[in-house]
Parts: sequence; structure tokens; C-alpha cells
Amino acid sequence: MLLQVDDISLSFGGIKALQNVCFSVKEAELFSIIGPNGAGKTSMLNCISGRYSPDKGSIKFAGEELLGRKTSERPEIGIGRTFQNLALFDHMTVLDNIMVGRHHLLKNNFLTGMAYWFGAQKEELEHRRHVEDIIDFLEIQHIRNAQAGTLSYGLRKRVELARAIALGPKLVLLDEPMAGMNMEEKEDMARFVVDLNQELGMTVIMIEHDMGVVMDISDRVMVLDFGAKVCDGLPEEVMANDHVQKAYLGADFDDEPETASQKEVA
Amino acid sequence: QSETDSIFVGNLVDYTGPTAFVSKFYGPGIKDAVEYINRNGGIDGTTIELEQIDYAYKVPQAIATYKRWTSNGKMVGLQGWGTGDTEALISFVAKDKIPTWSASYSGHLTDPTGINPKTTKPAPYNFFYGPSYSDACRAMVQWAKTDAEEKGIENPKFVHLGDNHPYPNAPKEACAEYATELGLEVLNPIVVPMAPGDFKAQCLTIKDSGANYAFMANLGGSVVSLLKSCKTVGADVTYMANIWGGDYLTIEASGAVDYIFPTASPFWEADAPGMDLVRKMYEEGTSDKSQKPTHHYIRGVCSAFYMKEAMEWAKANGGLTGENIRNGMYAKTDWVPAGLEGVCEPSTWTEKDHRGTTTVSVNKGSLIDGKVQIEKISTVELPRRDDWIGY
Amino acid sequence: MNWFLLTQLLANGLIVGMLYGVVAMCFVLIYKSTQVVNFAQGEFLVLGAWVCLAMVVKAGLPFYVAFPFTLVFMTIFGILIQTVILRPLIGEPIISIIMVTIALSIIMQSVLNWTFGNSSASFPQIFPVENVSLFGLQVETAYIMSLVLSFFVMALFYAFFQYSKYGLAMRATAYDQQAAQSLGVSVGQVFAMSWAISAVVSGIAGIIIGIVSGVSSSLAVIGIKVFPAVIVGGLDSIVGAIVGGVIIGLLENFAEFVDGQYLQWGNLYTIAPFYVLIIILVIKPYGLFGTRDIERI
Amino acid sequence: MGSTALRPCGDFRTTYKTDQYLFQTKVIGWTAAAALAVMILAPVLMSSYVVNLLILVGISGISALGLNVLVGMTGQISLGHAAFYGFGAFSSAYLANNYGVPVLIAIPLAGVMTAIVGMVFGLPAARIKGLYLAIATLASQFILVDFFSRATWFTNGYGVDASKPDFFGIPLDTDEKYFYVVLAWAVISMITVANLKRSRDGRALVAVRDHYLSAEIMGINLTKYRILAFGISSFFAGVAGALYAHYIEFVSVETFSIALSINFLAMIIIGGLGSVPGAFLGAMFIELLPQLVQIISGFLISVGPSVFGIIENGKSYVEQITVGTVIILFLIFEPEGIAHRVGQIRKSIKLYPFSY
Amino acid sequence: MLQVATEPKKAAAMENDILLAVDNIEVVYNEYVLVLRGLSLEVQRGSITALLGANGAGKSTTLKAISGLLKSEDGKITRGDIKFDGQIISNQEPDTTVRAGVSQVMEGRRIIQDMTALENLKLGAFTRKDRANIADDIDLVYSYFPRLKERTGLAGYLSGGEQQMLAIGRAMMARPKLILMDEPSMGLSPLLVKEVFGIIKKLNRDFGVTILLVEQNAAMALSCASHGYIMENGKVVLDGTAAELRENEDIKEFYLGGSGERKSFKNIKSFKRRKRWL
Ligand SMILES: Nc1ncnc2c1ncn2[C@@H]1O[C@H](COP(=O)(O)OP(=O)(O)OP(=O)(O)O)[C@@H](O)[C@H]1O
Ligand SMILES: Nc1ncnc2c1ncn2[C@@H]1O[C@H](COP(=O)(O)OP(=O)(O)OP(=O)(O)O)[C@@H](O)[C@H]1O
Ligand SMILES: [Mg+2]
Ligand SMILES: [Mg+2]
Repeated sequence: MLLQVDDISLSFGGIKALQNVCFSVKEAELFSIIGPNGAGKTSMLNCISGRYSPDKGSIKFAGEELLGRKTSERPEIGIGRTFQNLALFDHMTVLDNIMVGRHHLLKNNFLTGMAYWFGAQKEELEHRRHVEDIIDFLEIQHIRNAQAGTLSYGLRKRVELARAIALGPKLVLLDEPMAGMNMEEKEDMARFVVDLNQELGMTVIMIEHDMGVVMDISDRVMVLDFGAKVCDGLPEEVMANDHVQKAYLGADFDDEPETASQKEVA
Repeated sequence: QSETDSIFVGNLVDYTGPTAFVSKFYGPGIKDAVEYINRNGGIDGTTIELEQIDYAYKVPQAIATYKRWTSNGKMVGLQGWGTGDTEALISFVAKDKIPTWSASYSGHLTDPTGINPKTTKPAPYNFFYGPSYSDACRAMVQWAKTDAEEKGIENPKFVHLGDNHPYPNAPKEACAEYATELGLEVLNPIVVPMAPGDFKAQCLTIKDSGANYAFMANLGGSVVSLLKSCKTVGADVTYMANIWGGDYLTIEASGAVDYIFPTASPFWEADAPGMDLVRKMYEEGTSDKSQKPTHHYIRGVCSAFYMKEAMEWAKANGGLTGENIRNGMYAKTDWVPAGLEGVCEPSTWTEKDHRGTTTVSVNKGSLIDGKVQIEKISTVELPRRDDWIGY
Repeated sequence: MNWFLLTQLLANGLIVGMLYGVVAMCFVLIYKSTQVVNFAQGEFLVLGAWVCLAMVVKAGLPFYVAFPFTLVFMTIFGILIQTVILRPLIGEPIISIIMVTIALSIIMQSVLNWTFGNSSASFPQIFPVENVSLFGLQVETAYIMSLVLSFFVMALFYAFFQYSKYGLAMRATAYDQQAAQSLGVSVGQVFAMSWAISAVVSGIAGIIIGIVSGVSSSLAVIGIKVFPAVIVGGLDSIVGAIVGGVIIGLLENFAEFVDGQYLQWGNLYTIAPFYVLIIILVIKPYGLFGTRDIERI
Repeated sequence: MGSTALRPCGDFRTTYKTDQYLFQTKVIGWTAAAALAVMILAPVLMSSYVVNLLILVGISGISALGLNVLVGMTGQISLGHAAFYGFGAFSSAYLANNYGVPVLIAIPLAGVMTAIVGMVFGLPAARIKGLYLAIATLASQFILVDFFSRATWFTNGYGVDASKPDFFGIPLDTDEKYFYVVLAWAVISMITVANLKRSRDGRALVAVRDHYLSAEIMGINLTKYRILAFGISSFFAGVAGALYAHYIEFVSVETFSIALSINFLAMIIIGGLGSVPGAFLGAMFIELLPQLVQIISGFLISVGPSVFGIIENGKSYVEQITVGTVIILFLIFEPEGIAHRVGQIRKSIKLYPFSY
Repeated sequence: MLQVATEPKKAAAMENDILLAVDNIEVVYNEYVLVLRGLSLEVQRGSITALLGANGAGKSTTLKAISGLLKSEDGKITRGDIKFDGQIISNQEPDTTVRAGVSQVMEGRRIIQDMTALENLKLGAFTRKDRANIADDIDLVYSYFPRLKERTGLAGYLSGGEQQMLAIGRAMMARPKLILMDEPSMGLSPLLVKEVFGIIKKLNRDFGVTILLVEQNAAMALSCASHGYIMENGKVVLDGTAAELRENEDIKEFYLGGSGERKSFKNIKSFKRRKRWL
């Protein structure tokens, strides 16, 4: 078990964002979390990456207790993530954004950095090489020097992924990586995620609303609703769950009204 | 060198900064005087080219301006202004040999040789017309002592009011020392900010302290606010001001009653022999005439005229160089510039002692029925004690 | 311990603090609707005071006529400042706009000095009784006015921001100009409105301060002086502004007491609010009533 | 897709190293070299008035550059920079006067001392952000200035003398000689800050500014970098203050007011937030503008005293108003600063003759 | 059947029915980044029109150009013009455009986080004069999105999907003639996507609101739209009725996810050249 989440609860005022959630993720697994909006998926990732501290419970990463660890130390242990609502450094170039991901791996500090030519440069260039590989991998060469803030939504999502990869994590948490993409781009993204998992050997926890993608690429799926775990298991098992069908997929939502314009055209 | 038909004098003024309140009168005094001098033959034919620069009481700005003036090597004299910039320029003017007449009357500017142990930096090229801040304050204290005796106040108490700032601090220690010497009880000084505001808190403290005489070392709006606040609070204290803090405008704005302040020149309406000349200069001058001049204007005139006569001496004794002009300042004793009799106090500068005058007029002013009434109530002649040089 | 002096000082602090609160509200108003900290606030006060004084003294108008005229003048002035100077900067970095208010204060300081002179001047007696006794302390009548005023303005603002359509629009604009625009809010108009309101309240506060301390251009420093009040209360809280003002007022006077009676430190009066400010901020980073940023990711 | 970032033809970079160069194109490199050459020759070529102004611009520029690390890079607005500048000035004078430390060594030492003080005053930044922090720095301004007027052992209470430096026995006592001291420090500070920007900790600072929540999750210790920014910024403020002290030769307590703090802020906003040359361009703008306005108004008055009689009377006001107006106009037309405008011009030149 | 949009259709007879006409516009950001290069499109009154395209094609830019929000991003329409209801609205202040009857649901929701959901809705009605009906409309929005009523805290603490609902509801509050929707389904659960599209249709049918819909979920978008445009690189490259587009092979391949049978994402390993229409 790479990640062992035990009995996590989290509440904000009256809202119970998470209630006694337990699950575990194996090494090199591609694990998806699905659930209705507001179910607490993002909150779960926030607990793992240190943004929120749960009210109770424990999270063990590679056997070590995570809670109590400083947020900024978690990349060192091997946890990286992307964000649902885009959290890039808007005024930095794409390249610098990704270089920030290397922060915990770089050794130069402000003194050596200011001197630059005595050592720091060599190190910077080494890591730059690594970052360029990531850029190639995600096919974002053409925007390497663009300011992240001016990019379109979809491209920003991709830069986010690049930055998370640059952390060199063992476990990468992806929060809706494919939101706002068309089918073709989703395919690309799915391919990247699968590659991450299979070629770079990273363990992935992914939140995604596109069932096509989730069912296809995940090894296991967990469903959250109202902060509580509904079930987890193989994609097919989860899909078969009644609650999931009703509350999440909306199976019996079929009485679509016809629009005025369609009537006309028809 | 004296062949040139004009010499350059820089003049730092503050028309927009925190001390504009008084610089607006002192500066025109210099300007009108120099224009008058130029119209009437200049320095034996040499005209004075005066440039006034408003540095808004900012020291770096003053220094930049000074450097600009000295860069072409033409400046032979400087009419300075505030405490900060004058102190900052001490070593510059000493090195460049540029005699400086400032409107900062800090005690340590009177020590050209560094004779006083407290002097950190001798000021061989610095002059000013009038009593030093310390001397003016000493005169106030001395007056307070006699006043207390007359009124039968036993054990009179004295307090210094002012910001923790070089200008109000300048006379603080010297004055307190003399007050103690005279047998006044000196209370802990009370800090009053330089900027105006509501000072009832300070006034309550003053009232509570039981002070009889308070020396206000600030100027302008701060003094006005303080007087107003204390009036509301109802502290029964005699307020005494610094030379820059006492003029009819302050009295008018604050509605002060029995306000004691020092001067080193007569008032505008006074009929001293030299006042006609001053009024003529003013009438003919080009400076703003929207407001009646205060006595600060007259000190500006005196400052310009001492400079003028020192220059005349220099021109006759080797040429118009800074060094000669400085020596010109030592040439006379009990010196009153020609035509300004009764306007400028007789002054003497020597190589060891730059206290021009130690005579202080003490005045009392009140606002009665919307009219400012000022009377001179005494003249204090302070001894020229050696231990007071530069202090 | 000198209880008498202490109570007198504290009473004074309370009253002076109310006025700080009114000035602080002017800041808060601008901040709440434009995210800008107005460094020309002090000059706004002085402008109001001078204009009213000029009408009373130079034009010889009675105070109760000059006062409303001043407020009209301030309204126009606020709108003018916004349309001419600040409108072109809508959507630009906040810090640039703050810089513009600094430049504005430089300009206003000069214009005020030029037109009204550098000297201090006083209002003629305005209220039949100049001072009244409150808790055994002599207090200027103008302060009593400001006391009433501050509660009135505070209630008004509170209701305005909470319930009125323009109040909502102002808050929305401050939070996200683009989103507000997309809802049909004219950012320019909203900003003009808040500058006008702030100018009017500044005018009133300026007149009160002028009556109490005399009018002079250097009175503008009060603009900087109330920063601690604004921050202690919370930058965007109307109620906080008043509370912050009172706290700073009390604090100043308490510092004066401690200093005068025990420490003899010098200007604790001026400096103490700043020490306390830092302490309060470290404990409550958004002041006492400021809304905290939503830090979601 | 993505038309933004296509590099124009003619700018080929073949290694990552060249891509990291301080001077991104040859033109910039040559411009910098030419500027440096002009500066080196300045004392020979120009009048001492100009040299004096250049020294002041250089000193303010170093200080502004420090502030730019704090405000421009890290996004922490400081209204107390002048106090740190002042602390540097007094420290250097203190070291030189009381311990006989050679001035050229006292200057960086003063920088270090100021950095420590800066970090202490930066401690609240661990919790306070944005304008709240800005006002907290205003508090440090007041507290430090109060300290200056109180600590007579350090400042005499009103000011202290500072001597001109010696360079291996050569006294650097004229403006022309002192100019090189300032120039050296200006170059050093520009290079080090430019280096900082392209290395790990510089990026971390900018990341903290742009999105501190995600920066933290990317492994950046927020508290450390927020305080570090205060340290670096105060170091340069301290050095600049020390340079100022030994140039002016007298450090006055009155100098380090909020007005000066605001001036420094104006420099970087006008120069361009976060830009290294911008700090110096902004310093030039703010330092020279009043001088220029003064010269122009003096000229106008000398040309037509009758026409400009009004100006004559309120000359200083007209000057102040002009300075304020120029700043406002400048910000209306270029709210992001000189450096940004230069960048825009560069981009359109690159694309010439096509407008986009 | 399919037309290439380089020659904008100008059927004079239909002129009257065209609510929005974008005519050959060019948009530049920051004075040097050219994003739209001669884009034209038309939206018929009472229709739902879909605008599809890859990331970075310029869809959001198009919407911002119409609503006037471009200005606040340093963007400008440098050529061509936009007509709404017969009036030219290019480069107009956004509030004027809103008053004219255009609402926008911005990308990324952009709700005012430090106000409550209710306040956000009230704000949506900012331009309206008929104060009396506002309360009714709020109830209407609540009936569409019941869970908004339950959330009384600050909107910033709503979950992503809830915020999206709020954004749509807020746009409705202005009672616009035309709503510009930028990716309304982004980040919504499948159930909610269906709901949202249902609501879009309902809006269109019950209130006759015209909708210009930018969507990545092409299948959904084309299922409710009557007409569609495909954008690429700042231009319209393909347009037609929704039915036509649904049948187009390329669209099937790149937007709808294969022709009928579900594609397996797991097996897409090799680099795939994209077909482009340019
Ligand atoms: N910082 C916070 N303060 C208050 N409430 C919060 C906070 N963060 C999350 N919540 C609440 O917790 C619940 C879960 O939110 P979360 O963002 O985890 O949902 P989610 O599953 O990611 O939904 P979505 O798919 O819409 O993104 C929501 O009701 C939200 O309003
Ligand atoms: N403010 C801006 N400054 C400079 N360039 C910008 C700006 N906004 C957008 N762009 C550029 O314009 C292009 C189109 O962006 P736009 O946001 O319109 O794309 P989009 O079609 O909405 O993409 P997505 O589906 O990813 O949202 C992108 O290449 C983007 O980099
Ligand atoms: Mg989420
Ligand atoms: Mg978009």
C-alpha cells in the first residue's frame, strides 16, 4: 500500500465535507475518485496534499504518517498534484512554472543563486533538461515562453500537469485534468495520464467527471457522496452500483424537453 | 576674479514643505533685499545673482541643489534654511569655503572651532542672524523667572513641549540646564508632534503636571493646534514660543492670550529708523504681497544685508571669494548694516564665536476681539558665556 | 496612580477616536468598492475644511449655508477625480492606482497651499457653546456632532452595502471587476459614486477637525495617522472602522498617560498605536472585523 | 494554435544555457555594454552636477531594486523601505566612526545588519498579507524612525557624520571618484538580482507572489521566503543607505521619512514592478523629474517674465503640480511601468513590418 | 451540404431573424497577439447555436469580444464589427451591452466569492428596472437549482458544480435576449451535465432566450443546438445545422469520440496526427 487513508473526517462549520472515509491505493495504481459535485473529492485531495488538516483520522504514505507534516514538505516525500481551478503562477512563463516544480530537488539557494556562475548554473541547466523532457512529453513546446496567465483554459490544465510531473512524485493527484477539453484533447490527456502511470511508474489518484475516461483507464474507482464513501472497486463493479447510477450518472433522467429551435428546424 | 560683474548666491527655501508657514516670509525678505541691493549698485558694482530653490525641507534635495550650484564653481555664498539641511551641509560648505547664512539657529552652528565638548562638528562657515535657539529659550526662561517673581509664583515649574526631532530638540537640554540654574523646577519634557492635530491628551498631561511655563519648540500648525486644545482643556499655563513659533498669524489662528515669544527685530509697523528702508524694499520688491509680512521677513532682510556688507569688505580686501567674505563677517563689531539701524540688532561674529547677537526681545501677544495685539515687554541681554558657545 | 487624569484621557480618547473612525470609514468605503487605498485621504479632509472655511470667512456665508455647499462641492470633486484621473486606470494593477492617489496627494497639497496659503486659520465660533463638559472633561461641541455623525454614517453605510443594489455592485466590483462588468455593472459609475461618497464624508470630517484643531494644509497627516485604525478594524469593515478608530484613540491617550506618568519615553503617544497594530495583526491577520480572503484551491 | 510564443526568426538558441542568458538578445547585450561604457566614462565626460545626479540615481536605484525584490517579485508591498535605508546609513557611519571599520567594508556590513533588522520586521509577514502587511511595514517605518531619534548612541539623536571612503590609501573624496563606488555597487546589485530571478529562490519568491497556496503545495516554504524577501530587500536598502551616508557625509534623522518610502515605491511602480533595469529607470524618473521641471520652469521665467508671472509667484507649486501630473499621466498611459513599455516596443520591433 | 464559412452567408430574407452577427472580426491582445483572424458567425433569434473548437482556438475570446469584456484584458477588436439586434456593439462598454440584452456566463464561473449565493443572484438583476419581479425570478432560479437555496454561506465555499449553477442562474436573472455560455458543463457531474443542458433547453423553450453555447462536450452541445460552428486558430472553419455536423466524419472523430462505438483510451499510445481543416 502506497497510500492508506483511515477514517478521515473534515467539516467546515456545519458542512461535513468528509465523513469517516477510508481507502487505500496500491503502488503504481491508477485510482479514480468520482462523485457528485460537492461530494468532497477535492477536499480529500486537499487532505492528502496538506491544504486541509482533517478533524480526525490518519493518512499514511509509504508507511509514514502524513498528518502533521508541513504542507511544503510533502513534495519531498513524493506527493504532487494539479488543481481543479487552475493554480498556475500567472505572471511566470510556462517554463518557469514547471521549473518551480523542481524546487525541492534543486540545491542552490539565494546566495549561490545570486552568484549563479559558481555552481548554480550547472544545476539549473541539468534540471532544465529534465523539464524540457516533460515539455516534450506533454507537447507544449510552442508555449514554453508564454506567460501562463494568458493561455487558454485547456493549455493551462496541461501546464498544471507538467508542473506536477516536474515534482518527480511517487503519487500524483489529478483534480479533473480533463475538464474543459474536447474529445480529441481528452484522448491526449488520457494518454498522458496512462503514460505517467505505466511508463514513469507513478501512482495516480484522479478525480474526473467524464465516465468514459474513468471507466477506461482506471484500475480502481472510489465513489464519494455527501462526504461519505459509497463504494469502491473495479470500474465495472462501481458502475453497477445502484446509488451511483441514480445519484451520479442520473440514469433515469430522460425526459429531455425539445428546444424551440429544434422544433423549428425540424 | 572680482572683475566679474555678478556673483552667485544660492538660496534654499521651503515654500511647499512642512516649514513653508514661515519660510514664505523669510525667503521673500532675502529676495527683496537682494533685489534692492542690486538696484542700488550691488556690491560696489557687482550684482548678486540669487537663485531661490524650493527644496521642500528635504535634505537630499537640498544637497543635490547645493551640488548643482557648486558644480560650476561660481557660488560664493549660500542663504540656507532648515536645521536638517544646514547641518548636513556643514562639512560641504567648510570644504568648499562657502559662507552660509542659515535660518536654522541651532546652538552648535555657533561653534566654528569645535571648542565645546558637545560639538560633534565645527562649523567654521556657518552664520545666522539672531539669537540661537538655545539663547532664545534661555531668554524665555529668564523672563519666566522674573515674571514668576512678580506674580509671586512660588517654585515655578517649566516644561519643554516639542517633537522628538532635531529642530525642537535643539534648545532642549541647554534651556533646561539654564532653567535649573535659575531655580525653576524643570519637568519632564512632553512630546507634541510637529504635525497639527488634536492635542488634548498632551494638554491634559500639561495641566496635570502643574507646569507654569511651557516652552513650545514646534512651529506653525502644531502650535496652533496645541494652543486651541489646551484652551479647551483649560490648562492655566503661560506659553512661550520659539522664534519661529511666535508671529501675529499664529496668534490669530490660535486665538492665543498672553502668548510670550522672542524676536530679534522690530515688528512691521514699528517706527525704528531702518524700518522705512525695509518697507521700501518690500514695496519695490517682486515677491507676493497678499499677506502682511511678519518679523521673519525682517530677519531675512538682515541676513541678506550682513552678507552684503561682508561681501563689500571682501571685494575691498582681496576679492569676492568665500574665504574673504567669511573674513568680512569678522571685520566689524556691534555691527548694524548701514540703513538698518534699529532693525537688526548690533551683532558681532568672531573666529571663535559665531553667536552674532545674544540680545532677545520678549513680546507678549493676544487675540482680543479678533485683533492681534502685540507688545514688547522686555529685552533680555544674555551674557556671552564661553560654555554656551555651540550649545 | 492618577485616576483622575487617566479617566480624563480615556474619555478624550473615546471622543477623538470616534472622529478617527469617521475618517477611517472614508478609507474603508474606497477600499471596499475599489480595492484602492487612498493616500490622498488627508488632502480630501483638508480640502473640505478649507473650502468651508473660505466660504465662511472670505464669502461671509453663515456656517449652515456653507456646510451644505461644501458637501455639494465635495461630491462634484469626488466625481471629477474619478472620471478624469481614475477612470482610465480601471482594470490596471491596484498598486498603480494607489500610486496615482499618492501623486494626487502631491498635487492637491500644492494646490491647497497655493490657494489657501501655508498658514493656519481658524473657524469663527460656530456653535453657541464651544465646549461642553462630558465625564468631567471639556470637549469641543464639534466632537459631539461627530459622535452623532459617526453612528449615523456608519448605519447608513452598513445598510447601503448590505441591502442596496449599488452596495452589492460595489462589493462585486471590488472583488472581480470583470465579473461585475459582465453583469452590467458600469465600473466607472460605481467607482465615481464611491469616490463621491467618500469625498463627502471626508469633507464633513475635515470640517470637524478644522473646527477643533484649526485648518492648515499640514492637517493632511491625519490621513496617515488613521491607517492603524483602518487596519485594526479590518480594511473592509464599516463597523471595524469605528471600533478601530476608538481603539486607536484610547490607545494614544493611554500611551500618553503611561508615558507621562511612568515611562518618560517621549513620543509613546505617536508610536504606541503602531506597536499595538503589529501585535493585533499578528493575532488577527485581517484586523478585528475584516473578512478573510477565501483561500480555496 | 498558440500564436503567442512563436519566436521571431533570427533568434536561434541552440542550448539551454544560451536560453538562460542574462541578456536575451544581442541587442540587449550591446545596449547594456554601451550603457556601462557611458557610465564608466561619465565622470570624465559630464559636469559634476550630472555626476552628482547620477550618483543619487544610482543610490536610489540600488535601494529601489531591493524594494523591487520585495514588492515586485514577492508581492509584499512595503511602506517602510526608507527606514531600512536609514538604518543602513546609520549602521555604516556607526561602524566606521566607532570601530574604525574601513568605509568600503562598512558598506556591505551595514547591508548585512540591515538585512537582519529587515527580517525581524518582516516576521509578521509570516501571517499578514497584502495591504494589511503594507500598513504593518508602515508601522516599522514609524518605529524605526522613532528609534533613530531616540538612540543617541547610534545617531546622536539628530544625525551623524560619515566620512568618504579610502581605496587602498586613495581617498575617494570627490564626486567623480565616489561615482565608481556607486557604479560598482549598482552593477553588482543588478547582476545579483538578475541572477536571483533566474535561479531557484528567485522563482520561489515570484511563485509566492503569484499563487502562494499552490506554491506551498509545490514545496515552497512560505514563511521562509516571505521573510527572506525582506532580508534581501533590506540588504540592498542598507547598502544604498550606506552609500548615501558616505556620499552626503552627514546622516540626518529627518531624511528617512514616509515620503522617502513612498518615493522608493514610486520608483519601482514607474520603472516596472519586478524589473531589474526598471528599478533604475524609475529611480532616474523620480530623481530627475523635479530637477528637470525646475530647470524648465526657471527657463520659462527667464524667457518671458510677463507671461509666466503667475508661475513665478507660485513657481514651487507649479513644479510640484507638474511632477504629480507627470506621474499620473505616465501611469495612465503606461500603468505597468517603463520596463513594460520597453518590452512592448521590443516586441513590436521584432515583428516589424507586420503589426502582429 | 456543408459550407465553408469563408464567404459569410447573407440571406437578405433572414436578416431580420438574425439576433447576433459577427462579421469578419479580428482581435488583438496586448497590441501584439493576434487571436481572432477574421471570424464571422451568426446567431438566429430564438435559437441555440453551438461554437466548438480546440483549446486555445479563441472561443472564449469570441464571447468576450461580443460582450465587450475584452477591453479589461487589454484586448481589442481591430477589424470587422459585431451587430446585436441591428446595433453595432463592437468595442462597446460591457454594461451597455448587458443593458441591450446580452448576458454572459464566463469561463471559470467567476462568481463573487465573498458574497452569498442569494446576493450573487440579486447582482445578476443589477440592470433590471422591474424590481417587483426580481423575487419571482430568484424563486425560478431556485426551482431550477434547488440546492442553491440550501447554501446560505459565502459563495466562495460552494463546490465547483454548485458555483457553475450559480453562474447560470445569475445570468438568467438579467432576463437577457441572448446568453453567451462559456463551457457551462465544465466540471459538472454527468447527472448535472444532463440537468444543465436540460435547463438550457428549457430556458430556450420557455422563455425564448437565444443562446450561444461554447462547449467541449460536443455531443451534448450538438444535441440541443440547432446550428453549430467549428473554430480553429481564430477562424470559423466549418459550420452547418446541428444535424449536419453530427453526421460529419471529422466531427465524429474529433469531437464526438469515434463513430458510434466507445473508444478505449487505454490503447491510444501512438502519436496521432490531428486532422485540420485549414
Ligand atoms: N474551505 C472551505 N470552507 C467551507 N466549505 C468548504 C470548504 N472547502 C469545501 N467546502 C465545502 O465542502 C463540500 C465539498 O467540497 P469539494 O470541493 O471537496 O467538492 P468536490 O467533490 O470537489 O466537488 P466538485 O466536483 O464540484 O469539484 C462542498 O459543499 C463545499 O461547499
Ligand atoms: N489576455 C490575453 N493576453 C494574451 N493572449 C491571450 C489572452 N487571452 C487569451 N489569449 C490567447 O488567445 C488564444 C485563444 O484563447 P481563448 O481563451 O479564447 O481560447 P478558447 O478557445 O476559449 O480555449 P479553451 O477551450 O481552452 O478555453 C490563446 O492562444 C491564448 O493564449
Ligand atoms: Mg472539486
Ligand atoms: Mg475558453
